Amino acid sequence: MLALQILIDGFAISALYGLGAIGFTLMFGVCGVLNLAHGGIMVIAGIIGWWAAANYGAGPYGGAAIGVLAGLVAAYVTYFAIIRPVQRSRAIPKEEEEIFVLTATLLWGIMLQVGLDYLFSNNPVTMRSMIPGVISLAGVRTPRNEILIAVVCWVVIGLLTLLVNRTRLGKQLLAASINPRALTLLGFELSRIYMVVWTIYGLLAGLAGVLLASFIGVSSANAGALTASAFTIVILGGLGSVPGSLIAAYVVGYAETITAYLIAPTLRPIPALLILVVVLYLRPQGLLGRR
Amino acid sequence: MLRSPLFWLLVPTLLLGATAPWWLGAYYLGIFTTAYYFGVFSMSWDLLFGYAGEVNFGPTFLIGLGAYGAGLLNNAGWPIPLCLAGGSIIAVIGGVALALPALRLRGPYFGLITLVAVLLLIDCIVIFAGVTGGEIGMMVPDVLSISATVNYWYAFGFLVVCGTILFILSRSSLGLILQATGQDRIEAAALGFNVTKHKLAAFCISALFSGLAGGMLVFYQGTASVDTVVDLSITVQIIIAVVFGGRRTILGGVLGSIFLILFDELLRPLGQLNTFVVSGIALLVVLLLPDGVLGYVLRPRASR
Amino acid sequence: MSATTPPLLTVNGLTKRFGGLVAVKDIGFRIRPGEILGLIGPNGSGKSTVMKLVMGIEKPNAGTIELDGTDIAGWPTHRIARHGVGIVFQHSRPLHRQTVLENIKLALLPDSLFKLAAEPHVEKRARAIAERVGLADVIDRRPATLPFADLRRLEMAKALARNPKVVLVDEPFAGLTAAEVATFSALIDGFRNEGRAVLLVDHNVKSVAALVDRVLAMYLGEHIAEGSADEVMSNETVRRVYIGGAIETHPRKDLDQRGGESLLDVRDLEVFYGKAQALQKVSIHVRAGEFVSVVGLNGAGKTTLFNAISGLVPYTGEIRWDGAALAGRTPASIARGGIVQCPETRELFGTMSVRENLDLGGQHLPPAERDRQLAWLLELFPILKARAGQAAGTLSGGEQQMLAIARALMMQPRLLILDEPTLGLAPVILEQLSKALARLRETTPITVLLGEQNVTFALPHADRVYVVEHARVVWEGDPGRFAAEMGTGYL
Amino acid sequence: MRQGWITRAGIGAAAALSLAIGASPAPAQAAEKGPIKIGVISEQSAIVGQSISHGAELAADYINAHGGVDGRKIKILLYDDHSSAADAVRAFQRAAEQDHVKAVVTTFISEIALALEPWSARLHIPTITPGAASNLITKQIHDNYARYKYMFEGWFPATILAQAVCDSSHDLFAKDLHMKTAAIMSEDADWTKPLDEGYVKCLPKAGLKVVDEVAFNPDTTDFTPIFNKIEAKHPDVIITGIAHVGVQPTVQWHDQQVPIPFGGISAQATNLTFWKDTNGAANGVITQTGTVPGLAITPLTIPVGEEFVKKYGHFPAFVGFTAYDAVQALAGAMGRAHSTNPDAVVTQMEKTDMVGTLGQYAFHGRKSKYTHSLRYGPKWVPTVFMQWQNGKQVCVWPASKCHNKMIFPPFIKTTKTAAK
Repeated sequence: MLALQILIDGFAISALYGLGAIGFTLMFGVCGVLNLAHGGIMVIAGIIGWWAAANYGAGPYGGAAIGVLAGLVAAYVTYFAIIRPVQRSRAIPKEEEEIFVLTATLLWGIMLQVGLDYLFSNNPVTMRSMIPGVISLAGVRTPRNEILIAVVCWVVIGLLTLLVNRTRLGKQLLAASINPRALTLLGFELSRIYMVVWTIYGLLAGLAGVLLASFIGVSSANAGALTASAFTIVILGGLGSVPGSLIAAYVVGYAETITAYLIAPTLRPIPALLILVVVLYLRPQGLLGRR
Repeated sequence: MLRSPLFWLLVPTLLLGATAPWWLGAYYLGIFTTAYYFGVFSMSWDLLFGYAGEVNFGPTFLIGLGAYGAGLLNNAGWPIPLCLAGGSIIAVIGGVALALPALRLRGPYFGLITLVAVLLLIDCIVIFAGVTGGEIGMMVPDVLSISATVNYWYAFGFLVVCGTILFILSRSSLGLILQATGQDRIEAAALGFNVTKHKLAAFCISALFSGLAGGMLVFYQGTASVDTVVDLSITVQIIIAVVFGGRRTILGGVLGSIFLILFDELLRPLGQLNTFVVSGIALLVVLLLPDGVLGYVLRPRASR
Repeated sequence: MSATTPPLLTVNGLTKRFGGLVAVKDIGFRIRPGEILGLIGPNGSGKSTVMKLVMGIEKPNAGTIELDGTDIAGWPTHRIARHGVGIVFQHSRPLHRQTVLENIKLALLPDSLFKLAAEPHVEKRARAIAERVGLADVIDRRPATLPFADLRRLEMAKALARNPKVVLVDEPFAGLTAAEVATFSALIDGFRNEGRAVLLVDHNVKSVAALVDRVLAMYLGEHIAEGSADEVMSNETVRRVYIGGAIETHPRKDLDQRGGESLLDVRDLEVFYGKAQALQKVSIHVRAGEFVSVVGLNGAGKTTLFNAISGLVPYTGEIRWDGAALAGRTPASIARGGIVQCPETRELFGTMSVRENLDLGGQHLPPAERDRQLAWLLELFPILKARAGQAAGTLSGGEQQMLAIARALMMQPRLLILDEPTLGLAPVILEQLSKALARLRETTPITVLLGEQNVTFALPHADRVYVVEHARVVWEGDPGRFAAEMGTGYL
Repeated sequence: MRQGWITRAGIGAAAALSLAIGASPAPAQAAEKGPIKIGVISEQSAIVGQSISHGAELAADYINAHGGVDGRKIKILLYDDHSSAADAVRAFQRAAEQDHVKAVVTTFISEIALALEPWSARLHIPTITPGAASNLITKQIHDNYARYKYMFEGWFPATILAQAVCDSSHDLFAKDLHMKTAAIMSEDADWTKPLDEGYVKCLPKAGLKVVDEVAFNPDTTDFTPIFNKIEAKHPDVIITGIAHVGVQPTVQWHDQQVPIPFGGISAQATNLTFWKDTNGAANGVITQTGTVPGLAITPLTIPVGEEFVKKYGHFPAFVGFTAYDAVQALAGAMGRAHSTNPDAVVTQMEKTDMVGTLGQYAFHGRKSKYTHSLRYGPKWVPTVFMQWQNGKQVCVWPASKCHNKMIFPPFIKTTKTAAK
């Protein structure tokens, strides 16, 4: 019974972790960008979604749609106002581009967080469940909304997998992550591919933010923690590896849930961090990372 | 030396700093006092980042060890100087612990390990709240002084001493070798330098000064808390200070720290938006002057 | 320097594997004090790996490296350096904020944490070294302001600082002008008199022939010849590796009538990599339907020429395609415009399947057209059909090369640029590749620009030939005249 | 080229100089003229923080409209601490040393109150927190009175809060609903340690056996395991001690339909926006608070609440009232002392005994373990327990003030219906 409870409870939260992280890992894999404003973009989506639903009667679905759109806009702004200027700057040496992207997105993340504080206060908010109520799964009472969220996460992850593996566009993305130069030689504009990736990224981060707001609530104060969580999962799984990130999301999600159930809720985050340290010592490239 | 632009910048700045208590109010002295300790944090970080080439997301791991080490020893009845020494030793041990993954991991992977070190330290502090005071922090029985002026002198003196030592180190043989290892460890090894040994040394030096400054900050503020010495926001501030002021300049970090803290205060009338504006300015500097303010002023001319 | 002097460096049975690939197989050689050994081989032959093994940058799987009687195999690099091995890297990465003098002083510093300031004699010694390598005039300047040759001198100075018994030099003359080559040769020759053992690593015998006492040639990780420069140059295996066998040509009589308008016209092309000039006033043209070969040794500038045409490197001069200037267009748009490059590095999507690689090449075509093209290519390269589901990275070198060419052809290029297709391939594979090219030339109206070091491979298909040497075009003509005019001087 | 760097260096030095001059202090003002400045340090982005500033401003307006203090007006200066102790310390320094405030009202966060406590001692600034609940604040005043006497806690230490929860639980759960068992659910924080100890001691006395005690990491976002653990022990009621979290456990309690009433201390639930923040999941949640709209604890409660609504558009969080009272108490002490001398103000503050908005307002003395904290009890400040009922905060305890019945959402099984 307890095992079943752990299994069910960990599933949805891990799926949500995974959804939050795959956009981040896709972004790194294809564009080589580690976006430390990631949590800020998720929070924007959640808060705008809540705001539209609560104050303008957009309803749970309308609010969610507006939230996702807000995430997409935030991603575009991040790309055009922060990332592109760094990448195109002649004064920044190529080998130091990474630290500049990190610093600039760090600053941008702070600006997003403080701006949200200013406009919406840092109160945690939650979006209304899309479908309220609970059902009993083999004796474990589970909110329907939680099931919906897990399903949405997996459908989106599945769609992304299909997109990457089955479509022409997906092949281009995959190819760009393996060898961008070759793709250029085959006549594909990388700038267009990067735009596609930022679009996918914005939609994924927006959706993850909205689902997060609907499942456990978001606050601008969470922005840093959400970035750190995505960063952790993505590195644990191996930078740029989408399946790795999903596995890592489940490792972290279940490590936390099991700790909360079997050891103590106060120690919740620690085992996942220890797993991370051990994995990186033994496998510096992460679970499924390429060296 | 007389031909160095740095010299002509430093002399008036030092003069201004040394005479500050005669023309600045206690409040501004307080701001500068904090900024000076942050300046030492930033310089220590720059030694690792700008010279040894290691992106360390965990400076507050070292600072926090030094701060809490010193605070705990003070609560055990030790006098302040011994506490500072003890705290720094603990920080250096932490530095060695951070250096070990640094020798194995690259780029973001190493960065994450340092980040995790900070998160684990925070969790430990909260879990062992009985000893550390947990999230609300730990009071220390002794403080350096309760006079703003005296505290300013301590901080200024500390900054000048640390700044001098770190600056000399950065320009010394060690600094040269560190830069070589940071730039290309294979080439450095081919020149006969034991890369491991020098990286380890860089981590120890960085940890020593970070821990010492962390301890000083505790005895200035009278408390050690996660929020004031370990939190990731402090890491963010340190990184931004260094990139803003100019990486690989050591002294740029001090400039950046003073800018961040002073402007955050000067813009206090903007209320909540002060951090927004300061971050925005820093972002512009990062995008437009990638070498940082001091790096821009001191940049080598293409021809002479 | 009699032959009885005991060798300084003795290497025996050196072997290095990377995963399944044997990069160096049972290599052995000796260098006596005052002796200069040339280690040559085309790209991918394992010569650089040998150098790295000696320096300790890579650890050997087997074999011994004895320096003055001590086996240093597997030691950490800094210990090997302290023990008396110095290396001159091909690419210089000096400390940019320090002056030349400080860069040299760096190399003179003891490996100690506690010596904060250099001892006084260090300064004097650094100046002496600077004088010796010819940097005395620029001693207070920063590396960013130095010309390319001086940066190489600085690398030389750093290697000399520890007074090494053995000096390893990687591609000593790459990127240098003829005058600079002479001074560098004199410098390296000076090592001989100082009793140092020198290992020169280079692509070809010619560039080091004047300097070396002996040459060891490698190919695909194995020792293929050893002896004096002349002996190695005339060695049949070596000639086959570099030139191929006997030169054949197949002139196409009908081509001249079709000639006239240039499809591609390159005028006065100049390219710089930082300070190094990679192309100097290069002009070539290709007419529609022509097969043009650009031959030259590794490092001569062929790849740079192709990358400039493909828009991958900035250049001065003019490149016109079909009458319009290419400047300002993105590499992708140039590729879509019909100039498709199949680069020497092949640039496959290693973890994707053969079929996926081909499909990516054909994405710009309408589906029916794509299927037809694919069918034709699978017929041209039957092996790809058998390997369709396999990951590209797991193919053999020859198969990879065929896939790279096929992928480029999937784009239905008007001009196909083939850069070093023979790189690292066994002779049997070369024959298959050669046949495929012949069929391509005979059955399609395609225009081809081929860059090759292997003349025997390049000439049979060619309608016209350019020879590139040291960043310049030194010869132009039809292949029939090549053997007579360039044949002997080429290697 | 030499001129180049000299110019740049000159500009740099000039910039540094002008900065320094710009930063030079205003000439020290004549000490005892002009308005009396009181600093308010709180987080302006948080609703609770805003309530503190607004409550203080409201009190100052009232005092100024009624003649001020000894004829001098009160001026409130606001400082944002971004809920960070480091920021708060700098704001405190600015308030004391630059703006020369005579007293400070600050924060509901214990960590910040504790970080400011040594500074109030060092700079001799009477400082009062309208909401921080750590026992440590008063313990330090008690243990080292001479040094820390400038600090006041205008609210209750955690142990006293626990007592208030037990008092109400006895009436609400044990007596009215015949409940027998309770589970304690608290965030793992300094202020909850004495709270939990208090709960464990006093809940059995109130008739509720403690069957489980769950502490959780304050960064927790997923509460499913915690609720499931608690549910497995079958308690009749969950007694909470949460402030850092609030919205999230409430929403998850609702979404997962945890069939157990949820009450105790839930600081975020006292916010009026809580209903909207939780999309109504708050329905049925019970928490200790200062007052609720429409409840008259003293004759001041309703007028101040209404004035607040008129001026700021919404009803204040409880710290709005305690901040109002804190400024009133400070002004009263300054008036009685006829001075802003810190020691005199502290002496007079200790003698405060006034009708506040939430009850009779007075502090514990030096002898008490809870030196300088607010006196609790029916005679003093009683505290109120409220329940969210269909979007409204409804007072359910004490019976002497209100008579509303508790209403729970349908998924809750109170003992009567769930009796096996």
